[in-house]
Amino acid sequence: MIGILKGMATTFGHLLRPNFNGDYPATPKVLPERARMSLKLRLDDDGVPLCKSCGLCERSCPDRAIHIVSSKREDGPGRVLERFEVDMGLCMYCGLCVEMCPSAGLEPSGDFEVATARKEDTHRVLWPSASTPSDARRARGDSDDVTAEAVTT
Amino acid sequence: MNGLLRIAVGVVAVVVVVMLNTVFVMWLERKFLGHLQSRRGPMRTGYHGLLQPFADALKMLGKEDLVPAAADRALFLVAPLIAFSPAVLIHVAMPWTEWFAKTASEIGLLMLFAVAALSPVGVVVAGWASHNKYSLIGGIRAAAQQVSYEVPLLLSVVGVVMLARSMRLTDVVGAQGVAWNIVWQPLGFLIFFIGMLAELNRVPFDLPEAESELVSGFNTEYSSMRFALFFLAEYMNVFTWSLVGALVFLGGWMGPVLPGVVWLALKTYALVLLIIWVRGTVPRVRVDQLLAVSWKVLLPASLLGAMITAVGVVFGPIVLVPLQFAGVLTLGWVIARLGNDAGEAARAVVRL
Amino acid sequence: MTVAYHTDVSPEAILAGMPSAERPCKIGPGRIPCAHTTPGELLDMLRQLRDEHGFTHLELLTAEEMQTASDDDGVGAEPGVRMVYGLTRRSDRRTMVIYVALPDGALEVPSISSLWRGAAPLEREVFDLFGVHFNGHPALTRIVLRDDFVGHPLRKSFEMPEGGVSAETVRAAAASHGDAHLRADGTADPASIPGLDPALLPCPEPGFETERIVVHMGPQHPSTHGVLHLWLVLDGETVVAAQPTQGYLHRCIEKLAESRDYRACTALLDRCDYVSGFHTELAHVLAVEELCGIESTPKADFLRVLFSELVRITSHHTWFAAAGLDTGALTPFLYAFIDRELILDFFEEVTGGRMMFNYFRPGGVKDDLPPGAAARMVEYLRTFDRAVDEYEALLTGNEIFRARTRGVAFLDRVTIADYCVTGPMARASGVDIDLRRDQPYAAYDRLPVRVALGEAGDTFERYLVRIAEMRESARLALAALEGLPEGPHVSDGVPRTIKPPKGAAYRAVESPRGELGVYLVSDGSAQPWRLKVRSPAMSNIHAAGPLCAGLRLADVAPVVGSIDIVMGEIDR
Amino acid sequence: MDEAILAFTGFLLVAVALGYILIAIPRSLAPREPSDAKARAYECGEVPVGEPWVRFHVGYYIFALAFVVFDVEAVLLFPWAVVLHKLGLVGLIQMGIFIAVLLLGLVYAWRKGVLEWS
Repeated sequence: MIGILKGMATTFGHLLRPNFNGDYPATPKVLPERARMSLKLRLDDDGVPLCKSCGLCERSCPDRAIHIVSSKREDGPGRVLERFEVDMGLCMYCGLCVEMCPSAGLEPSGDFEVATARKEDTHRVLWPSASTPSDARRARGDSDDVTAEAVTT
Repeated sequence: MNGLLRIAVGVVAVVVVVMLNTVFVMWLERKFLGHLQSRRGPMRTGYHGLLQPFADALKMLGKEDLVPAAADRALFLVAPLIAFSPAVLIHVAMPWTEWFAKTASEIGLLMLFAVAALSPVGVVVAGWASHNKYSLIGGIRAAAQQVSYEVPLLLSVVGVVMLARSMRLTDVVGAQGVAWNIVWQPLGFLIFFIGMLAELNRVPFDLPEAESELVSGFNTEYSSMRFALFFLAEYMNVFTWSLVGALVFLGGWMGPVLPGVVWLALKTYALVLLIIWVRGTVPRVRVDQLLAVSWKVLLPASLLGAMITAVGVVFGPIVLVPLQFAGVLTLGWVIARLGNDAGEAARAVVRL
Repeated sequence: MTVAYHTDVSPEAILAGMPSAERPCKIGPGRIPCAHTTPGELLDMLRQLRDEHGFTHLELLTAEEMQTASDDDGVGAEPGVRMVYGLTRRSDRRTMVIYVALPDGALEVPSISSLWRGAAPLEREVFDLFGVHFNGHPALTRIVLRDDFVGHPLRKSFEMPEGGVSAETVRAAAASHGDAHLRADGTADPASIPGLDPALLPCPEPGFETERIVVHMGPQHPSTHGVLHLWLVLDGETVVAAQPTQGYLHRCIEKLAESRDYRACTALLDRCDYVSGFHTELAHVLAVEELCGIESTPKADFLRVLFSELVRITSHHTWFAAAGLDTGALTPFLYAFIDRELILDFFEEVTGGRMMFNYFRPGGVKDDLPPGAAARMVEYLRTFDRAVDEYEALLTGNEIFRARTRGVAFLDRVTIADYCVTGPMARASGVDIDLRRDQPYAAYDRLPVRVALGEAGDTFERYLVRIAEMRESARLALAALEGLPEGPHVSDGVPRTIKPPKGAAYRAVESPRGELGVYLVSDGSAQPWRLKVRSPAMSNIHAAGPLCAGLRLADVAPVVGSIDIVMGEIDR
Repeated sequence: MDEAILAFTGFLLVAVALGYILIAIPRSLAPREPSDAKARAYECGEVPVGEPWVRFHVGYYIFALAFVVFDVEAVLLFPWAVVLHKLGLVGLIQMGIFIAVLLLGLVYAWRKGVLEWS
């Protein structure tokens, strides 16, 4: 009986303490700097991606989620990035692509609310366009709607 | 004809009040349990989730009503009604029936137990009819639970009847003018509370639906409103039995300053919260332990408690209180010993 | 274990003195002695090693594809599979490996389940994935793949059907597969349970005897910790027999690893034991470092200990939460998860992931601690004991919890050796093994490791040992933080593409569930030739059969909970 | 008619009607898409093996017998309790003997090992 009473005193103690769980969708969650989330291409001041199309991220990705199309630069050595696609439905957020990139061309986008209602929405084209479903949501102003549609690019 | 109308209106009014209280108990359970666990509980539907039970009911209404192909169809369909109806019917024994029907509750207390004993039958029938092994075991456990707790629960209020010299709940409350029965009958109250938890299938005695063992026990196969009826019956019983506890042991509507109905509500919900609080704290007992505790500890203790009260009634209350309290302490000690002596006596200390 | 063994004889000398041991060699750059033998002599040799030389612990049982191209170590001229048996001597923690080469066309080897009952599921796994046949095995059926699966996927010659297996194919196969078991009334035939003694099944002849029923517990059950499946034979509420089956969470991690580079393997292995990812990562990284001859930095060593211990705490939080739920208490779950969340916040801040860390790297760790993190961790860990006190207030002294767990499901030392049980489960029965102390890795040799040791071996003792481990882990993590040396967090010169030289390595770490090892074979390319995870929980869970027999149905959940399993690690 | 019986009947009617109405509403609201999988008994997502309706071992058969004895006795105590103040010491002794006999029976059953779940 003593043990049960002791337990009841403990639960009563929690009753008096503030609640632990946050009010997530209403109060936005702030993630730490290193938190892994959906990807974004880093651009230089002219709006050109830092990506050199070397393909290291493509090869290091354990899930083969990244797909790069590039062409040979006509005015010199190197390649031009034509298309950078990532299938967030395959991505397992290991962060290896960001880590492996020799030119620091990838970074987390700050967007972790990637839930969509349709599977094809998980496929993102980071280049030539850079909009994500939550960008579109924010543009429309319906921030609470987690199942909002994605923007087709 | 006038009487008939009066009774009809009265019955409907009582059922409406009881249903509203049931819904409130459902919300309270989630909210209070949440806060005991440092959670918020329901927050989205209505103010602090007050409308959550209604939202759940609406959801249940839109669910497909499934019957397993191999089930005993007739019994399967009727079992929720067998469990639900007594939960409503039990209020015929409550004092408020006297407002609209004279001579209604002369054997109130006994009537109460008689009707309450019907509810588990629904659970047993549901368990058997489902043609599901988990349900079957759950149903069999429900029967085991009933045969173990019915007797101590009945005996725990015999003392109250002696003191009130009546089985009518109005008289029982009226007899608590000097001090509440919990003072005269602490042992009785303890046994009543434990027995009530078992009667209600509440933690730590939620064996028939023990989800960590039996998935969902007797109601595994139930869906839609049939499931909801079991659910409703459970919470309605929580409210009803807390009310009974408040009437029988906590002085009912007696109390200074505030109106009687407020006192009754306060006492009833104090017991409801206590039940939820216990649920938020303790694990579940095993079925053989349940039977052992009830037959080896609670039954002798409740018989003894009744005899102590009888002695008190015959020789005056001076002997009653100390003996009863001694009984409570002994019972607590025995329960504590049961936990610590289970298994082997050899106990190794964890060495580092 | 009262027999005293001669520990002065080294494994090398033992193997040299055994006529059946051919071509003694070393694996793991000179660390683990090994030898080859033939299928005919295997059983006698292992028995001799176990009974005469004290190699009582079957640490590893797996197979690898023969590297036909290799000729430098004289291995495998002809294509086939070779069996790998790793045995450990408890007294001095020395391990040896016995190889049995099986050429294609003769993939047969005697089953050693007569020596270790725990070998039976491991052999089923090898049969499933490599197609090796084990003579004398009690029930040689597939263990992770479906019974109607064609082929053995870990063979290099295995090819997936064009376009993989479509969902329709799977559904059709499952339907026809299910129908084979179905009787006229729509229920399945009890006799179709693989590996269950038919004598335990319901008695068919009429009489006054009560009948037994066969119940599935899991995979979709509120308390089987993921997707564990137990066959239960019940007589009333009494469990006559229990047999775990697995495979519902098989994600081909070992197969995938063979086509991913070594860094990506770390990310994959996070998903293996997803409750304590750092340990699988660490075992893999240690094995890679051993193969490549890379040293990690002192700072990385301390950070590895720090995170191994913190993740042990969170893993035990999960166990504690389940321990409450299994006995029917709701609140321990939520209290444990409060503290678990706080620690996961630290993980997220440092590694970027809450559960899938991908943090350890060959040569060190991915990132240094961010500024201020160490101070906040110290602050948290200093008050950690108070949180554990609260857990204990809920369960340790609770009369109902004690009645439910004390004296329930004793695990004796014979069963522990028989099923190769390790970790807290073994320690609760007084088997004093802990790799952190016995075979220190990372910085454990520089930190005061205290091993929580029980004696009684019942469910309650397993509970006490894990509670004590939580406190100890917090202490150890604090010590690692306070002793954190200055310097780089990763050593220089680790190539971007890791290509270890040809060879094999086996490294084990003490995970919250026991000895978690990674056996890594390199063929010199950028992808592992074979990556095998020695799963402690897989060995432990198969001891559930003897543990649960004779108990009540209600005991099964707490007892299985006290084994503390993670299905991701069992099925991989 | 006795008002007690009227009230009882009223409650019974309302109780059954309420339950029936609650069950009947989903018939018009809820979808109906029966399938074999839905109609199969739930056993953790696996095909059930064997029949649940067997000669099931019930571990508390003797308890149930003892229950009948003690339940009747408990009901007998109630009228006695109501009039105890009138019966006085004699009533106390009489009931004391009765309960002592019952307790003796309980002790006997206990010693015989009946009060163990088997």
